[in-house]
Amino acid sequence: MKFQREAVPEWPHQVKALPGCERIFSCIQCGTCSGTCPLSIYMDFTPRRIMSLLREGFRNEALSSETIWLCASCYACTAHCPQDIHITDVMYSLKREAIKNNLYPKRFPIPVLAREFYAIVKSRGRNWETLLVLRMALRSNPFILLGMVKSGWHLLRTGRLGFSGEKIRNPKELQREITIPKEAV
Amino acid sequence: MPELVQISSPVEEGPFEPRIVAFFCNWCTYLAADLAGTSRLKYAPNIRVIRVMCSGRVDPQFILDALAKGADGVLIGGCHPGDCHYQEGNYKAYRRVVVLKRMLHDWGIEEDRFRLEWISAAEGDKVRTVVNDMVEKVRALGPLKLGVPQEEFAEEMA
Amino acid sequence: MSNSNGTVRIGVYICHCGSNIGAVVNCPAVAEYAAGLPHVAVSRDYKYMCSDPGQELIIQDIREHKLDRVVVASCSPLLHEHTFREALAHAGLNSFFLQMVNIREHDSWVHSDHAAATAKAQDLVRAAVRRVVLHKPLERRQVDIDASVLVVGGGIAGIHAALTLANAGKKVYLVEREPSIGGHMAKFDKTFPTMDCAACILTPKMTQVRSHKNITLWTLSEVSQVSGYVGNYEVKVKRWPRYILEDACIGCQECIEACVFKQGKTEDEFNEKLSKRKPIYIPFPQAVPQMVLIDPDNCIQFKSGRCKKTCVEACGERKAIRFDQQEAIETIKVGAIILATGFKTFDAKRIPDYGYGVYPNVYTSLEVERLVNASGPTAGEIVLRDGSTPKAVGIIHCVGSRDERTNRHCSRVCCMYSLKLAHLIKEHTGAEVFNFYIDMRTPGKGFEEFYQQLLNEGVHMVRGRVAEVADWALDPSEEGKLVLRVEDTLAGFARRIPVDMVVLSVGLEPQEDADEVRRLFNISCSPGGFFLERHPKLAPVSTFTDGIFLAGCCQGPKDIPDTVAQAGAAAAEALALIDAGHVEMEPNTAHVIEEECSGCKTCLPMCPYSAITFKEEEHHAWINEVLCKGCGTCVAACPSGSIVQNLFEDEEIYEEIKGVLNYA
Amino acid sequence: MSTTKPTQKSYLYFPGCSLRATGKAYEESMLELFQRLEVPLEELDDWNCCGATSYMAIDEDSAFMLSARNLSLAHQAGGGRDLLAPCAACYLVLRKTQDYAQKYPSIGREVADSLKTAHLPAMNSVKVRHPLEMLYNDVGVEKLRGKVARHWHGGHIACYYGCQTVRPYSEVDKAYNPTRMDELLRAVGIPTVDYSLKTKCCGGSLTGTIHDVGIRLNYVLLKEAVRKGAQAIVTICPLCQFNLDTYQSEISKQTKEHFDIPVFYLTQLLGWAVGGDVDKLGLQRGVSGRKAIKDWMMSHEGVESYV
Repeated sequence: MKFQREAVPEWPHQVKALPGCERIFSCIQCGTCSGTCPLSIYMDFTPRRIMSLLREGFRNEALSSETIWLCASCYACTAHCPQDIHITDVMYSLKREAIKNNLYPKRFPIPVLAREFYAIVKSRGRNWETLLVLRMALRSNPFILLGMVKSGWHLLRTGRLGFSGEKIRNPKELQREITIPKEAV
Repeated sequence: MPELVQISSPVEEGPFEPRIVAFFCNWCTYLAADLAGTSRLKYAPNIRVIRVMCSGRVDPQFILDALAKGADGVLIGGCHPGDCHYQEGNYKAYRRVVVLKRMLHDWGIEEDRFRLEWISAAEGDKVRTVVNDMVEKVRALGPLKLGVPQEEFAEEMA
Repeated sequence: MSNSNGTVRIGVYICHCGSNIGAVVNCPAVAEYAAGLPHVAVSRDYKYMCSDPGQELIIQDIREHKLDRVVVASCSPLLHEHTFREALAHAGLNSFFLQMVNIREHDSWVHSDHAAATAKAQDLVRAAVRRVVLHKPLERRQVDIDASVLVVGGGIAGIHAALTLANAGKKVYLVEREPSIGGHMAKFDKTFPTMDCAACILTPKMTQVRSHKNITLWTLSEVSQVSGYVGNYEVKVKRWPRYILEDACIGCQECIEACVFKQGKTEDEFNEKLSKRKPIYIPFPQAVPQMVLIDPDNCIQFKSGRCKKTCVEACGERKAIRFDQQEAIETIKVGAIILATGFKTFDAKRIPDYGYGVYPNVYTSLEVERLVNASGPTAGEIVLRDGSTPKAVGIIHCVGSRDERTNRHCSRVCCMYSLKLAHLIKEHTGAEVFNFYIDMRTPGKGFEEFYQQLLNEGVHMVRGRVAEVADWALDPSEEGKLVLRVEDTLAGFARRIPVDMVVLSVGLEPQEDADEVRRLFNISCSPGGFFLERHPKLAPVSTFTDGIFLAGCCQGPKDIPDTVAQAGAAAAEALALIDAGHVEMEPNTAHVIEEECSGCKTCLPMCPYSAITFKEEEHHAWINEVLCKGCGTCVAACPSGSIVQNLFEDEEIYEEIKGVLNYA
Repeated sequence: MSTTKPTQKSYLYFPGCSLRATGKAYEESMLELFQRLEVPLEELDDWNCCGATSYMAIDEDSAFMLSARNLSLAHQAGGGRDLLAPCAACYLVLRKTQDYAQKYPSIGREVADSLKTAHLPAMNSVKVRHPLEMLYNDVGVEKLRGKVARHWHGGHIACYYGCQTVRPYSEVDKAYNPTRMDELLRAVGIPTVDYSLKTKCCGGSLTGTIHDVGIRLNYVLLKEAVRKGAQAIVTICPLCQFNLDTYQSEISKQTKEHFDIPVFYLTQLLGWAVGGDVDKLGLQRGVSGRKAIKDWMMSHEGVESYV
């Protein structure tokens, strides 16, 4: 049983104000998103149910759902939604809010991946997949590495595992660029 | 009573509120404005609609007179080309507008202050967007300043 | 300035319209403000001006306060101008001494800032007060009405409207584009929810049309030109050749037998291209007129000129076949026109996810209507393209409805006809039938009961919009099937459902040429593209062009009961109009002040109705007020300002301009 | 300013991080192909990460600014040249950035400010292009057909377009039933099968994060390709290629079904067909279907270089 006091009525309106989320209230709950989503069968809430939670203001439930992390941003739902709701962009917004509020399910390393990726790019200007995989594995579940040994070996053999990561000339300047405006704004 | 007079002309004090005089044709744009109403679309209250049977009825003098007598902008709304209830009144309106635009330009009146829009009876939403857009543009321009005192301009125009 | 001796006395009335206006506009304040305006003798605000007591109020004031002008600030003049004009007339005042102010649609409903809305109302009222002072007494001109009616479109709507009028003794012209009347209804097998056979209830009406002495039926015909005005429309109708002499053909169809084509080679339009027909054919067994026609694109005689003409032999003495028949134009005069041009079904190819045109066993609902129809291509057997009977069938609702990318509207009939097809398919094949719906809409009489019946027949109802119809299999049970991927939104998980046949419940759309037709008859369209009614509630079959009425799906999606009801209503409206014998024209025509006319002839080319002529001897222009439709374009063009449009005189409009701007 | 020859349009090239690691073969084969087609290509100097999917998940604004920097550099590089982005993620993010900056003034302003602080010019209207769409529109099916130098005696191919390259900020091909890869391959004599999963998602980075789910998605894609009679798959996205290629042995173990088919980049097949140097097409980097690759493409030349 859900009590109305558990809902955050203003939340959907805050989300609606975000870029790409304008049409969330137009959802007619037809389920096309869930039907077209290759991952919905692995989700605890189908995308359609997330839209419903969102609209009804059940913030906690939506943000702590596994769904938003299972979303691989393939944009199938967005392309097929009869109400032209940009569901993928909504999922992004929820991911960001979840990370900000530390609400994501701990057993999912995606936020870790995202953060590691963020860190690497911030310091180097470019991603370094090898480093990313290692750091992510170490921070989430080192055993992933074992599972990866075989493919890792393949990659090594075929020269697809870069050991000298790439950099841009002046990462500092890039950091300034991507941090200053947010202070300015 | 006096405080009523105040409301009746909000432009006197406070921040600048543009005054737009609109001429809507009876068959398309006036209906569209009605539709906007029945659909409860909200738009800027700065517009005053004068109903004419056809945009072709709008005499260029009306527009100049409105500008001379204190309007900050004038909007004409007619049926889409080919949709005129009187077959081609909107074309006639268009031709006059082209000429008038040049005149206004010579008078130093910004072109955003005068607009001709085709709005069909189905386009209630377009009424909202057009009015809001025009009000914002005119607001940005500020009150209409004529090269000559309004009275004189009025003389010229009359 | 005053029309009569002495000064003008104006009564101003501000309507609250319940809370519609009153909740936003401060009506008492506006009334109080108006009271202070020049010439205003009485100024009141009242809950409902359009109510009897409201009108009575005006009538009383006119008498007691000797008012000779009235301003009513309420809803759009298009709604109640007539009402208040009547009130003035009732009080013995010329009804054109009225000016209305639209403070509902143009004010209280579109603004939320109360102060600004009230200020706007005051500006508009001020303008009206200043304008009405200049109003002149005017008389409506009466013109006679031609007592005949044109009905465009021979579907069930047009048929019912035509018969209703004809039975009332009126002359009716029924124009149909196809070779037979009957429209979409003639293609259906059963009709929901009663399941009575469409043909059984439709064909009697079709034959009545054919035999009715008051109805002239023109099939293979199209309206090509409309001129004139209410009560006096002149219409040109283009009639394509049938290549058959209508009076000579007795519909024996021996010519079809005799045709050099031993069997059909051309896709049969009536059977949704599920069968083939010959170049000489009859659209369907119950066609009206019961008469063959030749399709020149496929007839050898037309293509090569070297056919044995076995059809002509078969026809023999009757000599009904005429290869030399030409296109003809008929010109008729009618007092009213009823548009019953119907709809077209959504083209399922526009939604690639459903594989229509890619997978042969994906059908549209209309195709299945033909399949289940006893007189259809399979004689009522529901079989797949390979002749086998489906064991599992999926019916997808809302195809081309409730979809931002195609049509936003709900097509209203799909839920019910999908249930009907589900029932028929189950009955004919015993297959497992799955209905995939977004919302089940069964609001009509007996509809919900029918839905209950279907539920109990064991038809699957899955609430979810199918995401895709595809041929990829994840396990042996899906091999060679069409797999529907859908979220079962009530169960809360995604499902894969393999079926043999998919039925796409396509929505209803405006006809391909709705836009040209709209222009031809000078009416408007609603946002969805269907024809626009004069008022959604109070004038649902009228248009903004007097004398032109709407019936059936051309105005919006409808089921058969609603269509027939609306057709009857349209007929009644047309009847009321022409039975009056004459119609009163609005007096807003233009006239030339001869002594002021400089004779420059600028106005002549302005008039699209050539109502303006130039009197050489007197050297001035002259306007024929019977032809003038009152657009005022010539007035705006006249350099010497010597043309005047009643109700829209220059001075009146100048006063209105000064009024809204509060210019001294 | 650049030296654009009126005869052959030249392009700027944005490799993106993947093409420098797991996607090396994509870059190698593309460069080789374009050289054969005489399409001038210049790498965007000092390009940075596009902002990509996972970055967006943390901080969209920064992601936009990362893209903006690249777009601005491209504008700076001059010549009004189009920017070629072979990686699906890069392509999408770069285009999304332009779309949002234009659709949402606030984002537009932020991006502009960030560029100012970095003393970079406004990003203006650099057109972001994808090799598939560029090959189809600018080079053209006919020119490719004319350039064919090798006769294909390999198997049928399933064209896998992936998700982000065709949706939703894309001009690469029709979002619902893309066909351009098929058309290009058929033009150079390589047969393709009708593959209804051509735009279904491969799970992207899920294979690394929620491994079992990612694996499952790729299993479905491989199974259907084989079922439709394909003996290889061709992709235009480094992540798709990586997932489909590297996990086949693992999938085989899990499902007891044997998968060992090559997963090519479009540029590898086209490059081979127009006579590209087999050593320069990164063919040896393929993990699965190595025997097929050898038999089909290396039996004549460069066999020795193949470990």
